[in-house]
Amino acid sequence: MDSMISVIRPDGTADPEQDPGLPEEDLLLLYRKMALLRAFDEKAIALQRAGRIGFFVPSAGQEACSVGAGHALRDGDWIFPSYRDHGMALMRGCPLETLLGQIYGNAADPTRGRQMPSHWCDRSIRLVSVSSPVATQLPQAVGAAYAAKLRGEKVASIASFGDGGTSTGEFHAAMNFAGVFETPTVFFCENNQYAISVPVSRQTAASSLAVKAQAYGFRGIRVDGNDVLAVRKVVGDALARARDGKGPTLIEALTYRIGPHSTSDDPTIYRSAEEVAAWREKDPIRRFAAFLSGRGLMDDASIDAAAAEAKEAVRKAVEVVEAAPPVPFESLFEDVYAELPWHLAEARDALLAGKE
Amino acid sequence: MDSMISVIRPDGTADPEQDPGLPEEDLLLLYRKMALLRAFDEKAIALQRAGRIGFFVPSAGQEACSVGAGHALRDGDWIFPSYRDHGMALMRGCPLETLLGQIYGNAADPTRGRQMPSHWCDRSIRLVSVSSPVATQLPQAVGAAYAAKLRGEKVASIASFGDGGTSTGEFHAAMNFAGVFETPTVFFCENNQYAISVPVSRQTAASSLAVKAQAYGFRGIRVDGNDVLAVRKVVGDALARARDGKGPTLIEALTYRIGPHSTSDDPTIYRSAEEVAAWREKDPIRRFAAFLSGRGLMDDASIDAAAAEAKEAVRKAVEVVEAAPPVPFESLFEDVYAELPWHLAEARDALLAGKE
Amino acid sequence: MPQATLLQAIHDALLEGMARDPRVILLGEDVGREGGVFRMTQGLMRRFGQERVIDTPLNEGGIIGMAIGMALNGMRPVVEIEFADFIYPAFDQIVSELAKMRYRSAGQFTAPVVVRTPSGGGIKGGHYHSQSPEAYFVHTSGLTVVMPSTPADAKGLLASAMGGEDPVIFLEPKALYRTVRGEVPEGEHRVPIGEARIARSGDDLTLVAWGAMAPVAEKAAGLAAAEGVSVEVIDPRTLWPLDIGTIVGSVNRTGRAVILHEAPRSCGFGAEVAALIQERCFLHLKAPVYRVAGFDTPFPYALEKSYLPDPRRVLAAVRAAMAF
Amino acid sequence: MPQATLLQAIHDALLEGMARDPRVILLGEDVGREGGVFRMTQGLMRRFGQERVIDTPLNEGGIIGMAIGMALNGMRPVVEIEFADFIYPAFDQIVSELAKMRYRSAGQFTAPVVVRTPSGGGIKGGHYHSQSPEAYFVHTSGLTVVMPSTPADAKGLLASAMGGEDPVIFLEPKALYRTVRGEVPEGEHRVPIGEARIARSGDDLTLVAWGAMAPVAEKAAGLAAAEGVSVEVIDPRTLWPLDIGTIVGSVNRTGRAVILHEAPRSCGFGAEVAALIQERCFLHLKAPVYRVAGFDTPFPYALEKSYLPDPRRVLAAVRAAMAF
Ligand SMILES: Cc1ncc(C[n+]2csc(CCOP(=O)(O)OP(=O)(O)O)c2C)c(N)n1
Ligand SMILES: Cc1ncc(C[n+]2csc(CCOP(=O)(O)OP(=O)(O)O)c2C)c(N)n1
Ligand SMILES: [Mg+2]
Ligand SMILES: [Mg+2]
Repeated sequence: MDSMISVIRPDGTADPEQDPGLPEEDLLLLYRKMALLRAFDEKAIALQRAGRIGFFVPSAGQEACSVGAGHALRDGDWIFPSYRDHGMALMRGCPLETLLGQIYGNAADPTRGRQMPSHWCDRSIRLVSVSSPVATQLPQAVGAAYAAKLRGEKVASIASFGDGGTSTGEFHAAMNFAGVFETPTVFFCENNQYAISVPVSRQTAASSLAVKAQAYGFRGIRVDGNDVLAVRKVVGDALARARDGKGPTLIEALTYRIGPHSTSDDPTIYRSAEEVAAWREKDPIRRFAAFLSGRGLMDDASIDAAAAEAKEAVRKAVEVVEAAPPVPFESLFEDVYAELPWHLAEARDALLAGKE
Repeated sequence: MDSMISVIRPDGTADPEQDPGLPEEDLLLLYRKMALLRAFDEKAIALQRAGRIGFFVPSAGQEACSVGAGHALRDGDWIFPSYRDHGMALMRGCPLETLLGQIYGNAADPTRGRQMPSHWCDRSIRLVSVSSPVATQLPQAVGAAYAAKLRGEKVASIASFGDGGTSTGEFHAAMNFAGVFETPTVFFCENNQYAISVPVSRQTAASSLAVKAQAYGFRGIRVDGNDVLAVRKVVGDALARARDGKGPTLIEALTYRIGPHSTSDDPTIYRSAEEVAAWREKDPIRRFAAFLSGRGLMDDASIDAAAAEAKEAVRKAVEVVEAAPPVPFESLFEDVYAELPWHLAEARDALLAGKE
Repeated sequence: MPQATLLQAIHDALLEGMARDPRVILLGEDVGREGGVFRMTQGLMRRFGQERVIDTPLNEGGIIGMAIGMALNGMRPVVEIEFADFIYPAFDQIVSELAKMRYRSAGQFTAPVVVRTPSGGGIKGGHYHSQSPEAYFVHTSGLTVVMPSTPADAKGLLASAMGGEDPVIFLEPKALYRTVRGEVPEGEHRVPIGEARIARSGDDLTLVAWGAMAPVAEKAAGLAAAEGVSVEVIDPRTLWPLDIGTIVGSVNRTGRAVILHEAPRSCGFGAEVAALIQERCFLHLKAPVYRVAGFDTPFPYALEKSYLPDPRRVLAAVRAAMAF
Repeated sequence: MPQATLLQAIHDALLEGMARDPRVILLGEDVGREGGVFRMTQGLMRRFGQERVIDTPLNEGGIIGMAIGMALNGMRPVVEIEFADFIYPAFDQIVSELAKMRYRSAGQFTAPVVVRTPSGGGIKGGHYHSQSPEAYFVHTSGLTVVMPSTPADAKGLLASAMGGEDPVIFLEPKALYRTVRGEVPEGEHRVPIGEARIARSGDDLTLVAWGAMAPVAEKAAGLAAAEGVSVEVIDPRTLWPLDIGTIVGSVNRTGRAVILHEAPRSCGFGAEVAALIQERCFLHLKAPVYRVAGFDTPFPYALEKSYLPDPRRVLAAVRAAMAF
């Protein structure tokens, strides 16, 4: 259980035993989405540095995880993401404007500026609202899966979270409930080696995170989280098993966050430059590019073109979103309840009166 | 890890491989304390049925667990018990009057009638105040052990809890912290097959409770919880390892609660008579009596004498405790803070004034 | 109309709700095979199956988290927390998730979960089987907090909660489970959320009390009547959002108010009611708004009777207000 | 006396406390290697070692539970909860264990744990990096709740908390961490728990505010002064047990009171303060006790500025009280 599944071998070819055998267009789609995600993150960080947005949680280095997992999802599946999984949203077709609107928190944000940047949601793809408290979404993913199972629907739920998330009470509750109720749930742990500054070696004394599944009576698998094909394969299999009534799976994807925890973080305090450099070598996008080149599906020119295209798409979306007005003031009081209760109506009216 | 350690074999002799090799006086002490515990429980239930106390949590059937574990403890060790571990208190020398005073909640109760029956404590033996919320004592046991380790003391802490307790967030937190900080903590899980009405098969899908230790990177052991020598051996070894700096252990003791969950419970709703009868056959006291008889240490007469002696000790203690007056009314407001704050002084004075 | 205890009324609301709406699911510790430690859900698992009446592992955060996920996916979960005292392990799921789901997603996701739990003292349960946590939930924006005190209200309010779109913390006064009886409409019966009940009319003083304190208030009103003081007793039934109109209307007429609750006094819900009354009825008040409440101590075992407000303590406050 | 920010003052109290008393241990997420997400504990791990400055796994219940166990066994743990918003997973340990340990054991076991946590808004942190949970803890019998607003008080109150025998919830107004500076006594400095600070003297109205709202109150008092209204500003510093004497003394003199806090208004600590004032100052009050507070919504991101009370909103309440 402490061994790790990979597809793309050091020489850039695929291990035929594990290769998910995706059609070419899907391979290219995976690449384009990873490039888009990287471009999105770079832009968002630049926007934050420029003071145009307040905060951001980047996923650079972990693109293979969210994009690979996102590709394995089907219509009807439920997504309970963490703040670092916008790749899943992109993969499932969430428009760039929705994500960008959220980080601007203006009228372009379908969630009306209610939450900090990186806390998006999209009902149309069943991607549930991201929450800051770590791992609270896990038992919810079990509940959504239970409901689907009860109605006889062949869908699954995926909950994603970090290595730090495995220490929470919610992880324990969710894994245990999923085991007991055999819900179609995939627990997708992106082990990026750190919970802010705390290394995974101080997070748990277990030999791996995947081994924790034994405590709940179901399968745990470790996968190379910088190998998009391996992630696609392992998550795809787990989802298929779930939809087929074969119960939950815990997947530990080994990866690394290349950048800071968030735009508020300074990782140089707790990580060495050598460590970061070593992981940069394993960059999931470059690694996949090498594979695609080897297969004759891409070359330097098309790689550059993909990057440029991604950049341009993000630039355009930023333009649209920046043009949106601020959220209307009255929205402050809405959506607390289904209907506006008297005390919030009073508060709103008093504030409006005071404003004049 | 799913196999189970026993000492007393079906033929009543001890397995020499596992026998803790206790001196005769200790063997007899174990027996007397188990008999005392049984007598105590029977009396307490009778008192509750008679309306002389309000509530009680019996441990009948599980005597080998708390008495065996209690015997393995040494001066200086910390005890974080559940409500079903008065056997540990008896074993460590807590007077019967303290336990009985607590269940009467009168002036004979050193804790001044503050808690429901079966929620005792005794500072002099480092037996921490029992709490109803399941498993909250577990991370506390880790903290106490950490403090001891920091000061270089060769003592350990033991936390006991039930099968249901393994599902709580506190179990997960405590096990994980103990693993990371390598604290001298023994997690002693009395798996009595039920959490009130919920069978352990619906509590977790894991193959055993002991296997859960793998999720935290340390040892998990299963022991026959109706075999006092096996419990003594396994807990003794785990405590010795802990005191020697070799880290925590999870022990799952397989046992059965013969009676109701508490005096408020009707177990016939959720358990079959056959199941109970089968476990009655494995009664830990009778089993140990057979062993002692085989060793020539007891016979029918001394077994009867031990039971009579235990009964008499309990009867005497009841007499003493029943004679105590109610707790003084003002004590209601004390011990909330180290010093009585103005608002509680005011409340007390107002109530006293209103009473006149 | 047939007579029922509070316990039967709640049981009936659950049974009828499940029969009416296949989306309703019950979950909690011991709710299935055993039918709950108070036997509230007795027979429901046999009738509706173990998929819809679920015995869960021992983890309240897991229970409420799972219920939220079910609700997101179209079900109507009704959770039982075995005692209100054991709701705290689920506090994060309630405060961070249940209460905020609608707001943070701007209505894209909602979690209409009903959390039922036996609350309050009166059964000699000590610290951990007696607490009244309503103030924590009133202070948590996004929650509806309900606490009935009569069988008919219990049935009708639970039906409304189960049929509503918002998460509801439904606190059940366990002391009244089997000690009050009353007429309960058969079949579908709803009491609207957010409307108080005038338990007794009066002219001299307004006494606001909920849960197991409502009958205590009525007894105190009886004692006061014997002294010539006419007390109006208001049971808010829905603690939040509060029916402030009914309370203000009453106090503006009587000029005096006493609030009564079991929970510790300081920062209890009584503080909010008192603050609202003095804000809105200032010129009508002939005396301060008094509070009679549990003491600011953990709930004691032996001295439970001294801890819990009784009619005589309430009467003392009524007298003080009248004499002010 | 040297000048320091609130952050430096708290850092100094921790450093000096650790140097003075080997029983003091710090624990929390990221407090060690990183020195905390706000850099509050920077350098302490290097100085005192990783046994006494402990980076914990991500589990707040575990952190506080472990701290309780340390305290039972003679240590003086000071916990950092990374943001007050993440204290809820530890709510059970706080409410069921920390607050009740002394009472339930009749003093045999005590848990003098200090729980420090950055609280309140002002950093554009949205729902989960902005909450002000003080009311939950004031309502929990057995806890002491402290919230300083000046560097000197922060240092002195934290020293008192660390040296005391009771568990303390120590809420730090993160908005003020680096934005207020003030003189802070060097070396051992204690401010007694339970004594309010009169931040500004005045005769016409008493304004009670704590944490990051204390400076807002002072600004509002300045605006009011320009209109000829003399406002006394009281910062309780210790929220519970409250220094009611100072507040009542002031209100009996001014006849008017406004309470100001960030937390949602309903069932907030302001309700308790208002209820106490009207109980004790009834005949002196010339106007209702008004409250200016956060709205009863989850804490918003984009509209944070509209959510948080500002001097103009406070001034409107002051005017209303004066005009009543
Ligand atoms: C319950 C809770 N405690 C603390 C935090 C503060 N915090 C935010 S992210 C984080 C680390 C999470 O690490 P991990 O789960 O590994 O996810 P990653 O950020 O590495 O993707 C912490 C401690 C939080 N958000 N929620
Ligand atoms: C947090 C919490 N939830 C629910 C309860 C109610 N309750 C009391 S005992 C119990 C079952 C405990 O089972 P187990 O841990 O197996 O211990 P046992 O009673 O069998 O010794 C439950 C659910 C509780 N005390 N605490
Ligand atoms: Mg991580
Ligand atoms: Mg059990």
